[in-house]
Amino acid sequence: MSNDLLIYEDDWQHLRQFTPARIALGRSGMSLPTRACLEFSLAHAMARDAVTVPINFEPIAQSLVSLDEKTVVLHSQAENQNMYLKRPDLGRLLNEQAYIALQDNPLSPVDIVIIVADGLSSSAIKHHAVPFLQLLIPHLREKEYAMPPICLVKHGRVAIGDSIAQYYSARLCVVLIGERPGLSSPNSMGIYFTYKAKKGSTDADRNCISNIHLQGLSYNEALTKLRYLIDESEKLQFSGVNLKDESTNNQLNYGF
Amino acid sequence: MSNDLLIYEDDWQHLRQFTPARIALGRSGMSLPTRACLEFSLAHAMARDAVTVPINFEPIAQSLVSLDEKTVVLHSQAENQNMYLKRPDLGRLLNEQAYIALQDNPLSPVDIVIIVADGLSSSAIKHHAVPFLQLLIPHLREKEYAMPPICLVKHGRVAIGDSIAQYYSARLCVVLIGERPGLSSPNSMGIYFTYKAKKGSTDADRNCISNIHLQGLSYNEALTKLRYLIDESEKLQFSGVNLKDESTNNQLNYGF
Amino acid sequence: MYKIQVAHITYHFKSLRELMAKASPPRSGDYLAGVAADSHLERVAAQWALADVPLKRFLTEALVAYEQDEVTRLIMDSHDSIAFMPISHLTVGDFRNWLLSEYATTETLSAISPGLTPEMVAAVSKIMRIQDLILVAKKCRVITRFRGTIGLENRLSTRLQPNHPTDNAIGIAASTLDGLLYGCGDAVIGINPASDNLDATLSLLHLLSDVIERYTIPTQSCVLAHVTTTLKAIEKKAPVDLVFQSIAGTQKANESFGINLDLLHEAHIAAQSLNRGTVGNNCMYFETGQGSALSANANEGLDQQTCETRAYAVARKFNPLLVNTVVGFIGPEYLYDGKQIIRAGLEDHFCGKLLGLPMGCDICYTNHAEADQDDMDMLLTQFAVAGGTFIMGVPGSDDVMLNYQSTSFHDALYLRQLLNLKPSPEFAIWLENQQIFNSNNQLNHQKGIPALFKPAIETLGQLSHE
Amino acid sequence: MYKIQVAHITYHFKSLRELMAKASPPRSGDYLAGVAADSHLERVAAQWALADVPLKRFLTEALVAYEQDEVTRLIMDSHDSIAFMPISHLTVGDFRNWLLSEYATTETLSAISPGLTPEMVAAVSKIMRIQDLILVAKKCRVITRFRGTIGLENRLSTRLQPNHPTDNAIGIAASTLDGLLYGCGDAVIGINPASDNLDATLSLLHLLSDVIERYTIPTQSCVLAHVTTTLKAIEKKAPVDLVFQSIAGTQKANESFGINLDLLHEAHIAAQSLNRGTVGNNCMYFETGQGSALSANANEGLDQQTCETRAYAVARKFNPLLVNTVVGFIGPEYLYDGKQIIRAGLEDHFCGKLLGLPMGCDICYTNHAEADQDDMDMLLTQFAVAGGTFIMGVPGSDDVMLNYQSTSFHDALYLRQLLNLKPSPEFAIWLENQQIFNSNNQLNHQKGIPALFKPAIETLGQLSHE
Ligand code: B12
Ligand code: B12
Repeated sequence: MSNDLLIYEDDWQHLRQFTPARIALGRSGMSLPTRACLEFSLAHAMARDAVTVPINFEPIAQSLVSLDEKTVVLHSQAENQNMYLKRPDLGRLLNEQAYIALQDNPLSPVDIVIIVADGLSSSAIKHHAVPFLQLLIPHLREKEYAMPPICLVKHGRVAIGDSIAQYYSARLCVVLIGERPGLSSPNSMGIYFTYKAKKGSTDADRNCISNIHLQGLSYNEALTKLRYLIDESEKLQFSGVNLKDESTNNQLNYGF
Repeated sequence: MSNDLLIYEDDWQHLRQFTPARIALGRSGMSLPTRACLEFSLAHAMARDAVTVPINFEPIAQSLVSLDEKTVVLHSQAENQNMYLKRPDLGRLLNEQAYIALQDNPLSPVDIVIIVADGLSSSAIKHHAVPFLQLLIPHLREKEYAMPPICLVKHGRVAIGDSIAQYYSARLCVVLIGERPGLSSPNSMGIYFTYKAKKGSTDADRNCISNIHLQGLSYNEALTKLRYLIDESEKLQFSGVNLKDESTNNQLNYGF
Repeated sequence: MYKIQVAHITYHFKSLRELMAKASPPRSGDYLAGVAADSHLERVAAQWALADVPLKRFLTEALVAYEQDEVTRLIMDSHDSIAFMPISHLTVGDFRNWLLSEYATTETLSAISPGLTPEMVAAVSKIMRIQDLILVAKKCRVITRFRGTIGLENRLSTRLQPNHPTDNAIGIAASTLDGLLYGCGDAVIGINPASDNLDATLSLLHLLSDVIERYTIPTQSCVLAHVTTTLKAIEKKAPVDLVFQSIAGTQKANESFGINLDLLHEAHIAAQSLNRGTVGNNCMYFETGQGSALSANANEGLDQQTCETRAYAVARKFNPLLVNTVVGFIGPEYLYDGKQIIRAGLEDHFCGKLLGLPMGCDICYTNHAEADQDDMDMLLTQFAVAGGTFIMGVPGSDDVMLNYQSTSFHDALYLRQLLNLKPSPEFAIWLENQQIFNSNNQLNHQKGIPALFKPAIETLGQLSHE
Repeated sequence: MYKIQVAHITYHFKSLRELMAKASPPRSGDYLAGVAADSHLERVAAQWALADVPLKRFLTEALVAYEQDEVTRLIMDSHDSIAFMPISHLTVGDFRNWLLSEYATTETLSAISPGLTPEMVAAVSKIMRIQDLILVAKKCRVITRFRGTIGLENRLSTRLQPNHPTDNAIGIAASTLDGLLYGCGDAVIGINPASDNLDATLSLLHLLSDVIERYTIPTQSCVLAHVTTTLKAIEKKAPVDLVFQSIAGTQKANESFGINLDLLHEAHIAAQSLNRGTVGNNCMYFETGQGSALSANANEGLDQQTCETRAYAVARKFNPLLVNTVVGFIGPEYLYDGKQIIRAGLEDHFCGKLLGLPMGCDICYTNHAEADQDDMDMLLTQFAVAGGTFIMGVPGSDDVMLNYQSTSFHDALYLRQLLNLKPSPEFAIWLENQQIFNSNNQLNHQKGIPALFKPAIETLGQLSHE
């Protein structure tokens, strides 16, 4: 694609540095120029592949062991990726072996459960779960929260945390999950927090911290928000829509 | 659907007797009235089912035995209906067992082979193969044509006749096959005739007699055409595009 | 009990709810919910039976019990039996004929609209082909106003959607400028905030109102936070133009979204009291989408398209400026592939328009669905031909925060070029005045940045990336 | 050898033929032929590499050897290098940009057309989205004439296709009347004969010419027998308006159809010599369709869309009145589902139009394909918006002889209503004169049969079914 006379370039290219969004793409006629089209197709091909990469929990478990945290690997009732995509209901339920595995971990009173689930992006979890937990765990220890092994859940949906929290009668439930992969951010992690989660909890009962990745929310910012939500929920004794994140005060500064 | 004020009926309803085509359907606004739409959907649902009904060659074989004709059941390389639909190439080839089955029938010099294949409509074959062969066979006997057992081929395409004709070095090859099912004619049979068929014969080398069913070509008319093609090809020593069917002289009579 | 015989088989359907579900075109979400037809033949049988149901029946057989669901109560209690009169004698099958006939004009369609329940409309859509959905929707006209007039004939509006993964103001400003310079944003400039933080919401509201005022753009802003957050923002005197909320078609689903009708009512009153509109005061913006009720385990045995249509009953109560069906947003478990997405989009548009709503469509898909840009082009083209009210404008189709693909600024220009659809009249004049568009409804081919925007782009250029 | 690196993987493609095949959007026929890309990524890589290929390259690297294939020879020998000049410096990727730019107008597109080879056009289509295919095709204008003028702006013509399973004359007459009374038939009244019988062909030709003369219809007839049969009919002085033939994109495939270029040439000369046209003498009617070459084992390693486009080189040599891509006709082994059928139809239209052909589309599917009326509506609507030249008109969409579903008389009326597309001007006047259409391009709502047709319908009524 050598002939640039055919393209109107936009004169605000320098704004691209401020956002991962596909701005200032220019045009041929009124349409997307060939190069931008091809770049899009490439990103789409790669994002589609990203959905199907299976999670490998071993390195994550190892890293957590070196942080002195035990882990247990559990499976949802969605047996494979295809079933996972088509049957979200199964992704919310633990399978039988999972309950057996949980029984190996004696039931002592517990304050908080942490769940790490692949969700729709195993690579998000691969990249961001451990670094985030490295920051989070010291704070939980400081609070002397009793905590069972960290649950690593294959083919899990957000609501799978509810079963686990209920099993442990845990007060606080934190789910780290791979958000669906975007064209430009295939590795985005979300955190869903629920106070007194149990089967039947709805999304109205949770709070969400989203878009944790290198171009998104930093681990520290996510941590600040999560600590705020934990502390507030302990005070209010609920989470969800009526618990508002007032943790950080984003200073906005813009050109116009 | 009680309210007919909403529909423009066409005043030429009586023409429907002359054709199975969906004429004089009327309209609501400019569009197909609800009833005609629903009738279409029903026909489509049934035609889709027709494609997947598997052939049962047993009753056909029995009827042919009672006509004193031997039969042999062969399979193409398409192992199931789904593969048959997606891989026409396999539907044109006999599988290994088929060749073994053919060997059970000693190779004597042969004039004509008859193949009955399910094609895309097993019900076409179920309904029309035997009645047509009942008419055809006496004529072949009259001509004292040497003929191996009639081949009943599961998941066959037209060109599967070529392998069989070549195997027997037959001069004349007649394939009865289920044509794809239409909305209004789910049971239409076609006959493809090839002189000196062999692997690599093309459709230009064949002749076709199509639309044999109750509202289509009658068995007798089809027979007349086939006999014409056989006799002409014996004279010309070829079949195909350059052999024209001049058998019957359709008298046309129309209203305008 | 509904009964019909087709192809020598007698089919029974226990309830209108079951009949509706079985009559629905194939859709992964209905299989997931276990309510779909088992075979082509059963589906057709249900369609035949449904065609024979009198429209009146929908007023006596509620699909979700009146006592247990406030959406049902809303539908039944607000039904306008006078408006219903002209079609009250028809069956569902007749109703399709009527809609396609010359009796159904823009005027008569508006007149009967309050007499229609969502279920009647969903029912008739199930026996309509895509061409029927297009043809009838095109006859409908729904006009709403805030700072511009949305929904006029041969117009197509766009929502400018400048999302950013950290709600970064400069990033959002950059995408907003890009969109404006491509002629987008007359439906709304609407940001989905990544966080639910009130301060962040306030800042974004100020950013957008600054832009709109500075450049005197005849459009409105919206920050798509939860309605409770927006209510807090209004308390804090933030410049709220439109109140946004995701809504669904059952009480239970709405509860899982943390809302109910009272809350929406409160928000509507609050927003109206700000009186920020100039040419009108439609000040709600709702989003819907097939599958959201089921995803909250709250579909009440309904098929997803009927659920969706019931959400429109919620919407129409609050005279929204915009209703947006975000059709392929959730994923393949509800709409499996391009074909299901496209049909759903056109159904939603048809149903919403019949019910009197200013329907836009977020023509979109996720990376786990069986869909691609070709599918989007198909829906885009057909949606526009059907007279769709507005579409999204996302830079390069790629929403870098919500992680899905929607329509782009270029896609809107494609439609303007192909079908000569203009933005709202107020915005069209503004675009011409700023020399962004020429008088032919096309982007100006001049090089360089329109004068008005030069300072902003330069200022932004001087900022370094934080 | 073509090479490209994407996502840190280097892909190699042995030849332009392989590159084209791997760059093709997914299609069951290409998998069947073993030439399709193995993964999304390989397909995208091939598209990137293809975008970099200079258009000139197609003049030196033949996709099927010159020595062995007369279609290649036709393409190479008839290439017009003067017409090619304005775009000769472009790559395939640039060419897409050029087509979408303002340089590409109706006039320039016509001017470069003889400079384009089918492979250039196929190549660029492979990197175009559906919206691109629509937008560019709409700029093209190809006008042909026999007894009417086909292809003018904002016009849509129809082939009336009154087939019957036994070629029964009364049955065919009945369907023909039905079609005419619904305003169909200006492209051609064309019968596919169930038999290949010469007498039957002669009778059908007389039937149609009687109808056309009796009612002075500004249209032409065709009996779609094999070209050799039609040649015999011409020898016998039958009233042949258009010579029909199915054609394909390789010599070998054409041989399997029993034809070659000489035979077509002979037929063209014979038909022209009859001089039966009134406003022009375009007297060939060709049909094509992706998959036909492969189904004859004659695709020569090409992907099916490139094969298809090469068939257009055959067509354009003989200045046809009509070229019809029968897009979903054969079955799911070549175009698996609605999506593949729709994209193929729009590709064929785009490629044919760029090559200067009067492209119609038989928007159709078989009962063994994954498609239904919704898919047809989608293609129908988009084909019309793209400026398609003509569609089929089959009573109630159901061809009772060919056993497939095509578009109906009602479908054409849908488009006339939706987009106000008129038939050819000559035919439009005739329709108005006969009071079949009103002056708004719509069917007249009067009850009863137009006067001219009353006697025929009565006579037919008196005949009993033989
Ligand atoms: C898909 C989606 C939805 C879908 C959820 C249905 C479904 N089956 O997936 C729908 C359209 C219904 C939806 C609705 C809303 N969403 Co939402 N949603 C997303 C999205 C795009 C992807 C989520 C994902 O990938 N999850 C991972 C998969 C593996 O998990 P899952 O179990 O399949 O999905 C569950 C969660 O996603 C959850 N969920 C979805 N949205 C929200 C929002 C909140 C606050 C909570 C607690 C849970 C939740 O619902 C799903 C079913 O249980 C994210 C953005 C992102 N990049 O992640 C926004 C996002 C999470 N949603 C958001 C918001 C604000 C909402 C709404 C509150 C908007 C509104 N004003 O009504 C509503 C209501 C949510 C609720 N309380 O139920 C915000 C959250 C902001 C925040 N930090 O709190 C996000 C980050 C995007 C945004 N800015 O709009 N959403
Ligand atoms: C599909 C079809 C085609 C396809 C075939 C490709 C394919 N893979 O299927 C295409 C579009 C290429 C085609 C082309 C033609 N066809 Co055709 N075709 C049909 C159709 C609609 C269905 C056939 C079927 O169901 N076969 C059964 C399946 C199970 O068999 P198969 O092995 O998969 O298919 C093979 C045969 O169908 C064969 N075939 C298809 N058409 C013809 C025509 C002739 C004369 C011969 C010998 C073989 C042949 O080609 C296929 C591949 O080998 C029939 C109508 C009908 N109702 O049957 C007309 C039909 C058979 N074709 C017909 C004609 C005239 C033609 C053409 C000669 C038209 C022309 N003027 O060029 C061409 C060239 C045929 C050739 N010599 O190759 C006539 C035959 C009339 C007659 N009695 O001789 C029919 C009856 C319909 C019609 N009136 O147009 N055809």
